[in-house]
Amino acid sequence: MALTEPPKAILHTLLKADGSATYTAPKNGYQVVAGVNYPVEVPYRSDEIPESTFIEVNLRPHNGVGMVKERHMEELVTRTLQTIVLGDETPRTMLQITLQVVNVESDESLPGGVKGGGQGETYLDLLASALNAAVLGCVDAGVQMKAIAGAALVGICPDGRMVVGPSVVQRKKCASLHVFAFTSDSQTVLMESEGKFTMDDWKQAERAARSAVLGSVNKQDNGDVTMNGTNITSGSSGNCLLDVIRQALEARVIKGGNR
Amino acid sequence: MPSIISPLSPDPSVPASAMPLISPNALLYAHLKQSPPRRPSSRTPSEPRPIQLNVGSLAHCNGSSLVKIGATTIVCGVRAEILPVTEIPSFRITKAGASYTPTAPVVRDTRYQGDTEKDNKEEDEGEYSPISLYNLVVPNIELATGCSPRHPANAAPSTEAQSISQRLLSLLHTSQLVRSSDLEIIYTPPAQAEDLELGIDTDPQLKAYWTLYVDMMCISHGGSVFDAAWLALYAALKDTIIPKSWWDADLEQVLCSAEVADARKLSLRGIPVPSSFGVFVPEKRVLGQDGHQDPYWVLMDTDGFEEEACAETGCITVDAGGGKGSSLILRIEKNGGSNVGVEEMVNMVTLAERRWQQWKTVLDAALSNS
Amino acid sequence: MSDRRRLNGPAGTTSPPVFTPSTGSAISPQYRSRKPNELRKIFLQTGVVPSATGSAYLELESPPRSRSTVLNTSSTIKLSCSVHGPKPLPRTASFSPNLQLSASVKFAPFATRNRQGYVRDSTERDIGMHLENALKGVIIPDRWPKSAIDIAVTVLEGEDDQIDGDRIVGVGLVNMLAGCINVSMAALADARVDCLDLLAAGVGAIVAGPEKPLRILDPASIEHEAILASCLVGYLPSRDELVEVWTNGSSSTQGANAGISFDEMLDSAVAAARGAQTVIKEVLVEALTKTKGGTKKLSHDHMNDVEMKT
Amino acid sequence: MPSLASSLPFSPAELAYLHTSLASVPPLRPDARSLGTDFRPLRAETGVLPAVNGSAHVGFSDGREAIVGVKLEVEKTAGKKSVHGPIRTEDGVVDMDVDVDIEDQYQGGRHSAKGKQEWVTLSLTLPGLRDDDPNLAFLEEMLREPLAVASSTSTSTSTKPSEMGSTTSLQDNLVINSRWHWHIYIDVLLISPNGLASYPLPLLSMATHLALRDTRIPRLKSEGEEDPVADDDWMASTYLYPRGKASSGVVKPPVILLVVVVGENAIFDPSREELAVADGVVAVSVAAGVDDGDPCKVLAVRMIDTPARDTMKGVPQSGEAPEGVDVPGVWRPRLGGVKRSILKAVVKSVVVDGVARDVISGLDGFLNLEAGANAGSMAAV
Amino acid sequence: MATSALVVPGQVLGNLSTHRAGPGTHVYENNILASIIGRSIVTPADKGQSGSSKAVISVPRPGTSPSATKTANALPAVGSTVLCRITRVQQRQITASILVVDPSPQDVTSYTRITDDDLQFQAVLRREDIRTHEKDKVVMNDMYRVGDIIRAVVISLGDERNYYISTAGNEFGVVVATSDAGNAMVPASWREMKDVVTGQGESRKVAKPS
Repeated sequence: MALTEPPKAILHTLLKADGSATYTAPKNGYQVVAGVNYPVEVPYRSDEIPESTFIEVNLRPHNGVGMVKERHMEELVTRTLQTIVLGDETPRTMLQITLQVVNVESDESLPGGVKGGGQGETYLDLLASALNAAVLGCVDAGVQMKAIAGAALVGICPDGRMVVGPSVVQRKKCASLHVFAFTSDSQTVLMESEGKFTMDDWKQAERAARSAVLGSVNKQDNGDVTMNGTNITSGSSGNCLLDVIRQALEARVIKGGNR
Repeated sequence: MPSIISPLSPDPSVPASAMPLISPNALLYAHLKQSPPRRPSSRTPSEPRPIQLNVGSLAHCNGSSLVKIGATTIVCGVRAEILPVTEIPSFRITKAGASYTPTAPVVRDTRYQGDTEKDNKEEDEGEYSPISLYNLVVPNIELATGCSPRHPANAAPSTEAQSISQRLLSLLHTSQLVRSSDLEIIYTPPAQAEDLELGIDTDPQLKAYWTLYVDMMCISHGGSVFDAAWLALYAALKDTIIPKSWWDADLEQVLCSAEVADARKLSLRGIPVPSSFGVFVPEKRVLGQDGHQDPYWVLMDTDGFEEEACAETGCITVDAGGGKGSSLILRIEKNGGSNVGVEEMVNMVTLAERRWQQWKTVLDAALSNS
Repeated sequence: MSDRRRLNGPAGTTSPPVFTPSTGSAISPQYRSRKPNELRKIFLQTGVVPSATGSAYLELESPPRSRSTVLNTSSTIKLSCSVHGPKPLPRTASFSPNLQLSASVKFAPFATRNRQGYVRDSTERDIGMHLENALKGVIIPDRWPKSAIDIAVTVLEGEDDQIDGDRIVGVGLVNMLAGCINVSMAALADARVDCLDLLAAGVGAIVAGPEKPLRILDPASIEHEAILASCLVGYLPSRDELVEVWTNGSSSTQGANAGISFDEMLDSAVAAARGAQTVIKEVLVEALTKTKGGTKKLSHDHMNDVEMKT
Repeated sequence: MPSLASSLPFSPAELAYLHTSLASVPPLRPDARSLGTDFRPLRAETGVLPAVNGSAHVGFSDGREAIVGVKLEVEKTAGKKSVHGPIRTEDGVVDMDVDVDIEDQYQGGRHSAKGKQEWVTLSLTLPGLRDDDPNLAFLEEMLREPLAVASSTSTSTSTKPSEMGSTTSLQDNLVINSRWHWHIYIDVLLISPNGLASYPLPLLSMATHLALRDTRIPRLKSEGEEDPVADDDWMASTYLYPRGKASSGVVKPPVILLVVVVGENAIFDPSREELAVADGVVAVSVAAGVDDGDPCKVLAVRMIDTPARDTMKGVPQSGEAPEGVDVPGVWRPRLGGVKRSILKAVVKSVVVDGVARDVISGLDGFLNLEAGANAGSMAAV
Repeated sequence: MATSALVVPGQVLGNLSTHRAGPGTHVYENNILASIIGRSIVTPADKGQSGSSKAVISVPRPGTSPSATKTANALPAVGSTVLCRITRVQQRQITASILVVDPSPQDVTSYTRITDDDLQFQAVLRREDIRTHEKDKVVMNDMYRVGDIIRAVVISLGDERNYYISTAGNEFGVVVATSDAGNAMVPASWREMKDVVTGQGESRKVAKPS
């Protein structure tokens, strides 16, 4: 099921950071700005890893200061990056990623005065955008990675319909929410599902997420993709996540020069 | 521990006993390489540890439990406190018969037809369950009790403690374990005649909520702490008694009766049971000598040592009690590696269901004799 | 109370339930069924935290109360202790040829009738200092130079204390400290830390007896109307030395009038300490015989289970 | 108080010399004080702070000083009926802590005249030390404890609310009526060159003692169960601890004495050198007997960690002696505690030998029992 | 005293006049008292020792052979051999974390002991303590690399953070190493180790396999 509206990604939106990016989820959901500093001196001697890079992720929510939920999301983003970042290339250094949520689709249907994003709300919706923003930031900062990762949020409605990138109101009505992250060589690096679902629901959600991130399944056998933006084979006219990342890269490298 | 000649250095002056310190990865690989694969703790990769459960052993709690899974010991206590509705900022009680309806348009399911029918009907919490909106159930795990060398006593909560607390909270909300109807304190004003003319309504009003503080102290950290914490939380909530309470109009205060006979238990929805797993990938330097092709093993219910050696970890929470044939899955988490895909997940769900049966027997035994 | 690193309760403040005096079973204050010099039954077990160097779990049981009311009063005490060491010194420590001991006590949130917060308050720090003082008196510090040892005691269930209000004061706190000292000593013995002796703590108290004040051992604050004076000692039996003394409540001197003198109260506390020590010694020796040749440290599959007596 | 970074650690040779001289009978004290029970001169004055109910400023000869301020505030007693927390009328501060008293059956009506320990708040500040430092908590607890103890063993509770009966503790005298009570705040400020390493307990307790003796309670114009209304005529206020003409029939706040045990000797008012070699350090809180003849009463005793445990070992000239054999004159860090018999002797010497009575009567000198000038230096007792 | 009675700290085991105090005991008023729980062992004094001919009473710790003087998780003492993992190589010194003290084939360490670097004792190997000859012409990177396991001897208790170790002598040096290619390495000569898979040599100060 093709993605209705592709997410937007812009590289190098901050000047001072080594690398930066802004990621906007589809249906103007979360907008996350990532600032990446790499390679940097490790502040505390105890955090230093002798043979590898120490990855530190700071997530700032749109309202207030990071609570337990944000700490858990930072942990998930860090562990996912550890699988794709080649840490041994720059031992005893630090990759510092700061993610700031700048825009949230406000949920008017909440009872009056109760702000969204409270402690009791799910964290899966922000997790997908945060991960994508972090990967984009690393790409812009030239972090040495063995593959690019992308994440997609899928909601299953009570009637079984799959919604990729559900909006706030749709999310409230979903029976279960799923986040899947895939590397460009189509391995799954992150699975986070919550709600009530059976095994085949889950498999369907995984397929939907895979096509949202990697485009349609029949990629050219040698794995590379034609760079002309219109990927006929995928038939999804370039609105899968990897294509969006590729277009952002083109914008940054070819047209933008070193802005 | 079977004495093995370390594959690394034939130098006898490096005794095999030093192997676990020099390279835990190599030791685990040396054990798993044997056929049939065994772990240093002499379990098969898919064999979970036995669970021990004591219920109701703490005096100052509404409900308590002690869970021991292998080397992991967790004591959980549930305290019920009263949250008057006036304390909730921006809370508006509507007149409707439903126990509460914040102004949200969502109408909760009809509540007060006969009670019997309610018990088995799996009624839903609706989008705005007050439990998640007003944080009425507060799980917290404390790891800074000197439970392992890596968690010094009296330190601020570590990232692991916060992650486990957040995962417990998410599972609590998505499984809708606690019914919000159990936590409401309703006041029905006596329907004397003069009230009707003065227009004082005699519909039931919600005056206060019960708030459940679920505190878990990790006495010993032996791996798969999330599983033990959730099972302790579940057993403690199962053991919790809520005293009979009513709104005293002239005192403007909720009063409770101290009689255990009047008190009531919580009716929990379903029995979610998590089972964690780790994916062990031997380091390249260890593999180099054997050229072994199958690079990874999935280890169920990892203990402290294995959890340290597995970068990729995950957890599946199932509830096989639904009786609707294939069991219901409540939560799947996997991060830190790219070895486990959809196919492995399928047989892991069957292992999770076996763990569910194991927990069911332990729970019934503990509840029956407590 | 928004603690950023823990999940917080509802925005408003919640308060513990207020119970009405239930008509039927007004609990008559339970009087002491034990003889004046009889201690509460001690249940002790070592090796409850395998990854620690040494650990112990102690339970002071009181006669089972009828659980007819939700608000039951109990004078059982449940403590768990873990010893981690010898560890490298923290960066800020100055050079010392001796073992640096640091002890701390933490109440579980569900340990007392009024829910305790997670942040350590002054009562816990005060008992921590007492415990540290007692344990520094028993270890031989120069055996392990340039290293630190951490002792963490968690109070799972505290004794119900007569004096209401949120602070535990009075005899409940003193019994808690005695339990902490005994469980820490058992954990130190399990950790094979060099000690001078098997330190034991005992509590003696003066209670308002029928006609004249009465001397009792191991007082449970629930079982007495008014406790006039209490005395806790940390005692080294083989050296007849005191490493810790904490008395409060006025005791007159040398029996000037009918009151009981300080020395008699001290002796009753020492008698209580001796009684506790014999029980702890039995349990430690029996734990040793159960694991022949003391290889208990290594066998990890069989875990001596911890059952908590209700 | 563990030995915080005392300015200059003593060498094993100095420690050995100090220990042998102090352990000899009679003890040879480094500052040539003749008896073990001699005190160093101290200067003290009361009524130093303007906006408090009572205050005192005490300074020791080694440069350590303590200033104590005592303030009283009317507070609503959290009785059965109170619903939403006491409202403090005195200075208009609405204190919203929900203080719902649990009417426990098993309490019985026992605590009508008795005060609650929470009504006495004592806070100690030492510039440069975090306020959640365990040592501060230990000291605060040590200072507060004897105040909460009933000053005599007989159980009869006097009913006169604000007059210091002979059998009640501090908080029992704070009761105004069944709905109101005084809340007493004792704030102690310590100024000391080497922080807590010099065990400032006696200095702080004497300053608190004098401040409490100087505290005056405003006379209440309201009677019985009415809401308290205070008379703003300061001269009409009465003393918290009434000052009878003769010193008989008058109860005084407790004083804490620090006693150091070296060998068989008990040494009072220890200086830094004497503390460094102590086998044991004992803090004894004592209350003066009600009338003259009565001996003093022991209110609380606490053993404190001795700095002599964490010291370097001396090395004898003749090579390493086998373990356990004591080479005379060579310092060995202290092990174990204090012999039981010695501890009993220490407590007896504090109470029976009259050291406590001399100290308390010495402190009376600073209080202008009648009126007029207050500064007066106390001669060595 | 029965040779292997179960003892508790503070229990009198013997008198200084007849025995000598061994590990696990302490002396008080010329009695020998146990200082840990365990079984007290009386080992007759071997004549060769210059010391007095009295027997030695000791209470061994679990997991160690009775005669061994060291304890299970003992502290490095001056002169004890240690196995360390190298964490930092600098111009003038090498920082390592001590994993095992006095490794001997019989002692059994539990597999659950945690091996994080910041939980172990730290040791410093100064440049001039690396080898006995040509002390000043030492090239650090040819001697040790981060992640190697070395066997060394403790030469001093050092400052409050680090012990001082030395690898002067043939039996000390690298015991287990990983090549740049990530494979295990086998000692080829006293100055070189060879990659097991690629066979490519790397220079190290290799410990002589005993």
